[in-house]
This record gives sequence, structure tokens and C-alpha cells, in this order.
Amino acid sequence: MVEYTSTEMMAVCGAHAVKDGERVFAGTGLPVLGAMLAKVTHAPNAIIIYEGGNVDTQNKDLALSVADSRLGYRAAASIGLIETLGFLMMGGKVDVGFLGAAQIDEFGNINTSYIGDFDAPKVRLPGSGGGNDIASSAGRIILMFTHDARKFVKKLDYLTSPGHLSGPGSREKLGLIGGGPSLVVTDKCQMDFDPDSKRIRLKSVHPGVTVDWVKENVMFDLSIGKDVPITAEPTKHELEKLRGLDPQGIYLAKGQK
Amino acid sequence: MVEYTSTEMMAVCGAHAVKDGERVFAGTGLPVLGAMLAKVTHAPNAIIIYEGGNVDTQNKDLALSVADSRLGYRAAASIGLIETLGFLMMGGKVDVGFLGAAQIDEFGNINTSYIGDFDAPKVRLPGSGGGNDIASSAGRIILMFTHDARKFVKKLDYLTSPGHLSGPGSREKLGLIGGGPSLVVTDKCQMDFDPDSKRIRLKSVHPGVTVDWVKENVMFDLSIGKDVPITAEPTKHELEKLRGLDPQGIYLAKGQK
Amino acid sequence: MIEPTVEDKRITLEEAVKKVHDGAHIAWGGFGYQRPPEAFAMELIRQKKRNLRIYTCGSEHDLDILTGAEVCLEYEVAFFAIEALGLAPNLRRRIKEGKVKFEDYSNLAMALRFLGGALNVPFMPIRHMIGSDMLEKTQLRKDKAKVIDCPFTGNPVVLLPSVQADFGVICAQKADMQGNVQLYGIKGEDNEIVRGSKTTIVCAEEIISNEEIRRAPDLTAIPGLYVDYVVEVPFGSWPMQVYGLYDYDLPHLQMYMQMCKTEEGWQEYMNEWILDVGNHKGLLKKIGAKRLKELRADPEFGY
Amino acid sequence: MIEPTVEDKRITLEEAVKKVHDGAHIAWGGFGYQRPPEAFAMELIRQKKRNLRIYTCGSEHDLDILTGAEVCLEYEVAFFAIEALGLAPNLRRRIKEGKVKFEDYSNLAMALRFLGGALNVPFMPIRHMIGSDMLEKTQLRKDKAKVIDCPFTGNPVVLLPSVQADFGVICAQKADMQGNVQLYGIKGEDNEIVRGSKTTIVCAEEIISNEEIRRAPDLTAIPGLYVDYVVEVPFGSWPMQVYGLYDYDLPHLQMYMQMCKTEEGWQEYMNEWILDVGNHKGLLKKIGAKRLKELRADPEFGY
Repeated sequence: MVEYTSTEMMAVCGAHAVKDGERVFAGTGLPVLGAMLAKVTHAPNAIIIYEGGNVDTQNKDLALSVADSRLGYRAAASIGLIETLGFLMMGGKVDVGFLGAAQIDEFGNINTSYIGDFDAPKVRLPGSGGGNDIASSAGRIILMFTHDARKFVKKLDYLTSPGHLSGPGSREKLGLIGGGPSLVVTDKCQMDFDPDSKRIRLKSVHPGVTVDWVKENVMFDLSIGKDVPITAEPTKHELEKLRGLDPQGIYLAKGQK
Repeated sequence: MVEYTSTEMMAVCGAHAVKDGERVFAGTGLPVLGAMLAKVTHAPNAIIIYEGGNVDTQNKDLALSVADSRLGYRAAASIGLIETLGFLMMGGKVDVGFLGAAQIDEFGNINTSYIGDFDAPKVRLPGSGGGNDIASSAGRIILMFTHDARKFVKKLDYLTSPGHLSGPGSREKLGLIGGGPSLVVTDKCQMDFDPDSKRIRLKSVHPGVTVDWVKENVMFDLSIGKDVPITAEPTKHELEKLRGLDPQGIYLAKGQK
Repeated sequence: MIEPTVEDKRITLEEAVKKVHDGAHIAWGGFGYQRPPEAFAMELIRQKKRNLRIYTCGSEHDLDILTGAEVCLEYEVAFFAIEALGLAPNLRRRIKEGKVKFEDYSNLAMALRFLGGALNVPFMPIRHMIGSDMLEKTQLRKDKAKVIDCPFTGNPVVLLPSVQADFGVICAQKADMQGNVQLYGIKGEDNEIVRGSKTTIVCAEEIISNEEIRRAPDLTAIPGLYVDYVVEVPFGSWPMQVYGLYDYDLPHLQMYMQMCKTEEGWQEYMNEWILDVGNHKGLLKKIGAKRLKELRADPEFGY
Repeated sequence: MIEPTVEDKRITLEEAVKKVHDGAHIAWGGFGYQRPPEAFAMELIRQKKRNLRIYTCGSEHDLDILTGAEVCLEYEVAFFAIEALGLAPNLRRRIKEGKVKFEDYSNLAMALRFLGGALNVPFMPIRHMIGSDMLEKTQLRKDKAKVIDCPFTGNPVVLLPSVQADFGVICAQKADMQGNVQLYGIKGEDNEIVRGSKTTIVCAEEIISNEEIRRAPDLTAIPGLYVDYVVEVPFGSWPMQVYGLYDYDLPHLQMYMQMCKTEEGWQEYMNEWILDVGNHKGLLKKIGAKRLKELRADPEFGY
């Protein structure tokens, strides 16, 4: 049996969600590990774009920032934000965007701005950054964050980036061209969205996690099917490749075994 | 006495209208000769910009086109139209623009598009090109063309580029940031605009040209002062420099002695 | 540690032009004498395309031959003439015949319309064109431009409809087979055209390796992500010029101006220089290696 | 045949910062870890500037020290944190104290606001931000954004007010004394910031000759026409990075995160690393030649 951490599991789930030849917009951290892993395993023709301006990158070393010089190494082009978030993203030329979240609601709407009251917030989070842009226009969105009940809320403290808003048709009405969230990856489970109701639902639980645990750790009614499968474990080949991408354990060191 | 052609006279008048340190937007032909002449005589710090994308040029050879490769030689930057006509021109960063015209009216409005009826024109002229952009936003406009009565019309067949429109205040009302036409140079005379009425008026006649001749060769009532001076002749130094700029006589060969 | 994979988007000029359907709208690259898609225009004529509509800032000999051959008779443009040499002779005749329709914009207006298309927003604001007849007089579009009161300042602002043409066609000095493009010298409106068009075709003077692209990402004007097809076409802008590579063929242009004074002269020109040569290779053979060598740029000057 | 003349726009960092008046609005260059105006921020602190408002897409340590020192407490931004390391510690405290006000936009929204400023149009359209709380919730502006029905399509479009700040401040790898700028690696929103600001200051790692600029016009990202002042500041983005020249100083950033957990720790950091060193030269001396050498980029990789 292979040994792996919860963080490695997340990265591998992220990688599986990328198809060969897709254009992928990845933030730093786990998303880029997932996208890079896809590229060295089943999706060699995936094209990775970073919002700072590096396009179609082949970086050798892992980056701390979406603007990291490491991402300029062997990039096809080094341009700017109007290029990446404007011409490419708003132009409808990106298939998949990876995002994190501090809170999401049952329609996959995202808060990365404020915890508490807007006028006297308990915590000011990083803000939208390119998140709202990516959530608005990427073909589909993959959300990745560690599982915590307080993140799955009935009502967001602040809606930074649009998920499926109030349900079917609401994105289209506002002219948003992206497809919205399609997958949520945590260290405990994967969730997707019902194509009809656009509501989040449990897709699979990671080995060792129960459906009940997930149910208890989501603050809204989670749609759960009869037979929830267990997430496939990372293969030995995937783990080797993944660890090769982060030999110093910058991101991978964080997970639990 | 120095010998010079009517075309040389026009180029020198154009040069005199450029002050040192100004940012000059020049079309090909006489305007660029005028701007270049200014730069090698009294205005060494004039900065010349061509709409194709070359900025702050120091070209060695004369260009046929505003996009001519010759203009790229030792340019400070080679960019594009959004740069030159957008960021620089509409951005309000250009002091002087040179334009030609097929027709102008008494407020200096310009036609470079159609002669005759718009729906069945006798002649389709080149169109606006960057003319409308330059006329809208340059600090002031210098118009240069050979004198022909049919060019000074009471009513334009088509208004391509705004002069002073219908008089004082009409540019401001539309939000145009440029100052509009300030000088007209022909091979017969110079005209400027009354600061109060914004109407064209005779400024000087070139040596050998009478005020009456000009009056007869303008199809509207031209404002003429009591004592119309005679345009100063080009100096020997100016002519030497000018001929050095166009040694093959590409533009200068056209004028009459 | 990531294996490079390079998609091959190269096709021939004939194949590229075959993709353009009759009635297609084309955003047309190059500016004035610089990098116009001349070889592409000539192949459009050979393949007898019809009813095209072309969007561009300003173009010259290339558009005039398309007008003469009646390949394209609808233009949304800012400038149409042969700079320094005179009015476009075929256009002049076709206008008299009542065959050509124009939608006139300024150069900046066209460039902003391409920028709006690239950004995928429906319009772009401009402070120009207002006060001119261009706003009101229209031949092709119901929605040429709209003037609104700015919701921030209260002042009038002109909104221009963005352009997302069926095809975007440009010429470039260098591209790799994946469509990463290096442009040298002025860029005109080509960067915006490629980013905003539905299908994009790059005619490259030279195909370079993906390695060469990746060694200098700062030189990539257009990432391959925007490019559908790459066509290797040396001297693809002849008789016009390409900065750094070759100069315009002034005697040829002067001959063109002379011949096209009459319809017969134009027909003769078209037969001799476009149809009878068969294809672009045949054209280069007709021009002759000696003449092409004379036109080659001095690397120090770029022309 | 035309004599080159080169205006000298160079001033010292102290002089440049002196030009910034209390209450000034500044468009702030750099993006994330890349080319932020760190030395400029530190000098703003030394000169005890107050009541600034900063406009930028995303910035990190530089904004956090300005917030800690209460030089700037008003931000129109998209992102404010220390990527990969955590939330911005001084910001966190100042927010709790109720001292900071934000106007939140997305990254593209801020970049387009700068583009609108550069084009000198009052607004820019965007298809993003709609449906989010960013449109409605506001702390600084009455006119944060407007939603109109597109006069061409009938669909809703968000209009963003353009930014033309009093000052635009960026860091660059190379500039000549006339202000012609070469940028290497990602450009973030710097090109737009410089073109749209009323007074612009470029902090250049290296001053190169006008000759070098004119030998490669294709490499000029920003013509000197837009630039008012040029300041030579080697390691001007330390402890962040400049592509091609030096890497970020990760241990320093980690120490910063640690120290700034408390107000006392921040005060200590400010005294030690910003005030007591006296000026940028003093800072470089404190960091030490050995450490600076370690941070120098490998030319093959750029970091």
C-alpha cells in the first residue's frame, strides 16, 4: 500500500480534474502542484497560465507567488494582467481555473474578502485578487482548500467571486461567460454540483473519511447520494512525480499522513 | 537673395510653427520635413511621434509611409496604434499635430473622406486615418496643403476631423481635449484663427502673392487685417538643412520656384 | 522536469486561404507599408473568394487589389490609399461603379474596436469621432457608434462596437509552429487583431523553433494560445516592407499606380502578377532572386 | 543627421519621495513578489508621509509596512496579503483598530481602471465583478462602479471609473536618464500605471545609456515621454524580487511575519530595518554585501 499525506491527496485530485490539452489558470500552492502534476502524467499538453503575465510556462522550480520569477523560466511569453485576466480569461480562452476559498455556500459562491461584518470585519482576507475574474470567466472552476465546517456556510459574510449565484440561469442572466464551479477538493472529500439545481453534492470521500463526518462538517444541507464512492488513492507513479515537483516540501510538507 | 521653391517655403513655415521641446505628431510628406527641420534648427528637443508606433524617432532617411521601417531606426520605442493615438494622443500628451486636407471650412473643420455626395461620391479620399484622432486631441493643429480655391469651402462635403466646429465653445461641449487648428500653411500664404470667433483669417502672404489673390482663392469671406505682412523667406541655413533632409527630392522636387 | 510538447499548426498558404468562406469578415493586419498580408490577398484572388468584409486601420496596395478583383467590396476602415503615391486606383474605379461600401472610422477607433474584441467586451469608449460626420453617416452598420452621457462625469462619450471577426490575418517576422509570434518594429493593431478574432492565421516570414521562443519570452508579442494556423511565407508582404527583413519595391508600386489607371491595365496587372504566376512561389520566381536580394534589409537599419 | 538630445530626469530617492504630498493618490507598481517599490515605500515611511491613497492590483510586504507606519490607510486594491506566508500582519492589526478603509476590486478591474486612465477615457467596461458584493459594498467611493444596459447588446455591463492618480511609481530593471524603460519578465499592470498617472516616477535598478535604448526600440516597454523622474535604486524591491537580477529574501520575509505578530515587534522591525538605517544605502549596508550576492539571480534562470 502506498503512503501519502492529505495534502498529496488533494494535489492528485486536482491533477485528475485537468484534461489533456486544456488551458489551466493556476494560483500558487496546491493548485499549481495539481496542474503541474497533470502535465507530467496524463495531460502533457495542458497549458498553464499565471495571472502575473507568464503564459504557457515550463518552470523548473516551484513558485511562492503567481508573479514569481521562477515562472518566467521557459515561458512562451511574459506579458501582464490585461493579457492573462483580460484577453485570455475574460476573452473566454481558459478551460479551467483553480481557486481557494475561506467560505463557500451551497451554490459554490466564494468569499475570500472579509470574515464578519463588512464595516467592522473580524478579519480582512486577501481579497479577490484575480479570483473574481477567474470565477467569472473560466470554463469551469476547481476549488481546493482544507476541510473546516466553518468554511461551508449557509450565507457568506461577503460574496467575492460568483459560483452558481442563486442557482440555474443566474450566471447567464448577468452575462458571465464562465461555467462556474464544477469541483471542490478538500483533504476529506470531493464535491461536485448537481447539473440541474447547481447545488453542491458529495462526490466521493477520501479513504478513512465517513460520509457522516462530511455531513457534520458542512453548515448547510449537503446533497448526498445513496452510494458515495471512496476517492481513488494516488498511485505510486503519481506520488513520485508529485514529490519530484516539490522536493523541498514547500507545499507538500503541510499535510497529515 | 536665396532661391527656394513653394514647397520649401511650406516646409519652412511648418518648421517655424514647432517650438523647442514640443511633442510633434507628424504625417509623412511635408509635415515630417517641417518637424525634422525644426529639430535640426531651432527645436533640437522636439520629440517626433509617428502613428504607426515609432516614438521619439531619430530617423536618418526620409519615409514614404507613417509605418515606414525607416522611422524605426534609433526610435526610442516601436509600439502600436493604441500607444500613439491612444495613450499619447487621446491621453493629451501631444503638443502639435500636422494634418493635410482636401477641404476646410472657415472654422478649420477638415474633409479628407469624400468629394461629392456621401452616398454616391465623386471621389473617395483616403479617409480619416489618424486625422480625426489628431484633430480631436492634439494641443494644436497645423494644416498644410497646396492652395486651391476649391479647398476653402463654405460647407464641407463631409466633416472628417473637427476644427473649431461651429465656433467658440463647441469643441469643449463635446469633450474634445485638443485646442483645434491654429495655423494653415499653403504654398501661397499662412492663415491663423481669430481667438474670439475661432474663424480663419489671413496671417501672411508669401513673397510675390497678393492679398487679393488669396481673397479670390478662398470660397468664403476671409477675415483680413489692415496690414497683412509678407511671410519671412527661408534662410540659407534653413534651406541647406532642409535639402539635406530630402537629398533625393522625394517631397521637395514637387514645388515651383 | 516538464516535457515540452509542441503542437504543429503549420499549413500552406493555399490551405489557409481555403479556410476563408465567401462572406467571411476578416480583421486585416499590417499598417500602411508595414507587414500587410499581400501574399494572402493574392491567394484570396486566385481562389476567387467573394463578398468578404475587411476590418483594418489603414491598408493600401493589398486592399486595392482585393477591390479590383472584387473579392472584397465592404470595408470598415480608417484609411485607404497608397501613401505618398496617390489615391487607390482600383478603389476609385469600383467606387464610381457604385460597387464599394464603407463604414468610416478613425485609426484609433478601429484599434480600440479590436482591443474591445480582444477583451471580449461589447464596446469601447473613445473621446474622438464626436463632432464629425463619421458618427452619423453610415453605409454598412445600424450600430456604427452610440453616444451616451457618461454615468461618472455627465459628459458625452462615444461607444464603439467591438470587432470579433471570423478571421484575423497578420504577417510576422518570426513564429514557431505552435503560433508563438515575435514582431519587430511597429506593431500597428496586429496584437489586438489576433487576440480578438475567432480564427487566426499568422503568415510568418520565418519559422523558428519553440526553443528559440522560450529563450526570450519578453520578445513574444503574441502567445500561440491565440493562433490557429501558421503559414510560412517568405516575402509575404511584397511589394510592401517588413522591418528588419526587406524594403518596399517602389518601382513596382509606381508601375502598379500607372497600370491601374485603366480597368484594362488592372486586368493585365492581375493576370501577370497574381494569376499567371500560379502561386506565391511562382510570384517570387517572377520577381527574381536578384531583385529580392536588392530589397533585403541592411541589418543595421532594418530596411 | 538629427542631433540626439537627452534630457536628464534623474533625481535621488529622497528627492523623489519629497515630491509626494500628504494626501496624494498613488498608482503603485509591481505585482505580488515581483518588482514592488519597496525602497520607495521605506522612504515614504522615513519622510513620515500621511493620508496617502494607494491604487494597485496586488501588493504585499510593501503595502503592509506602509499600513503599519500609518503612511497609507486607504486602498483601492484587489489583493493584500503575503502570498504563501499568510495574511498581512500589520494590516490585520490596523483593521482591528478600525483605521483602514478599502475599496475592493478584482485584479482585472484594477488593471482596466489603469488602462482607462492611460487612454484618458472616463470608464472601462468589464464583464466581471457583476453578481459579487464588490459592486455594492463600498467604503471610499460614491462611484465605485456603474451597471448599464449595453446599448449594443442589451445585456448588463459593468463600467469601472478610470484611475489617473497624482503619482505613478514603478520599479524597472533598466531605464535611461530620459525615462525610457525596459521591463523584463512579467509586466503586471506597470505599463498602464505609468501611462495614466499625472506624475510618474521610475525606480530603475540600473541606468543605461540612451544609445542602448535606441539600439533596441522593441525592448522599450515605456517611452520616456510618460516619465517625469528616474531614480537609480539598486535592490529597490528588496526583500522581494526582480526578474533577471535578484531573488526574494525568504528568511527575511519569514522573520517579518514573525516579528509583526505584535505591534511591538513591528515597531522594532521598523526601527531596525527602515528608520535606523537612515536611507536606502544604509539598508543595503545592513543587509550586507554577502547576503545581497547570495540573492543575485543566475542569469540562465532569472532568479
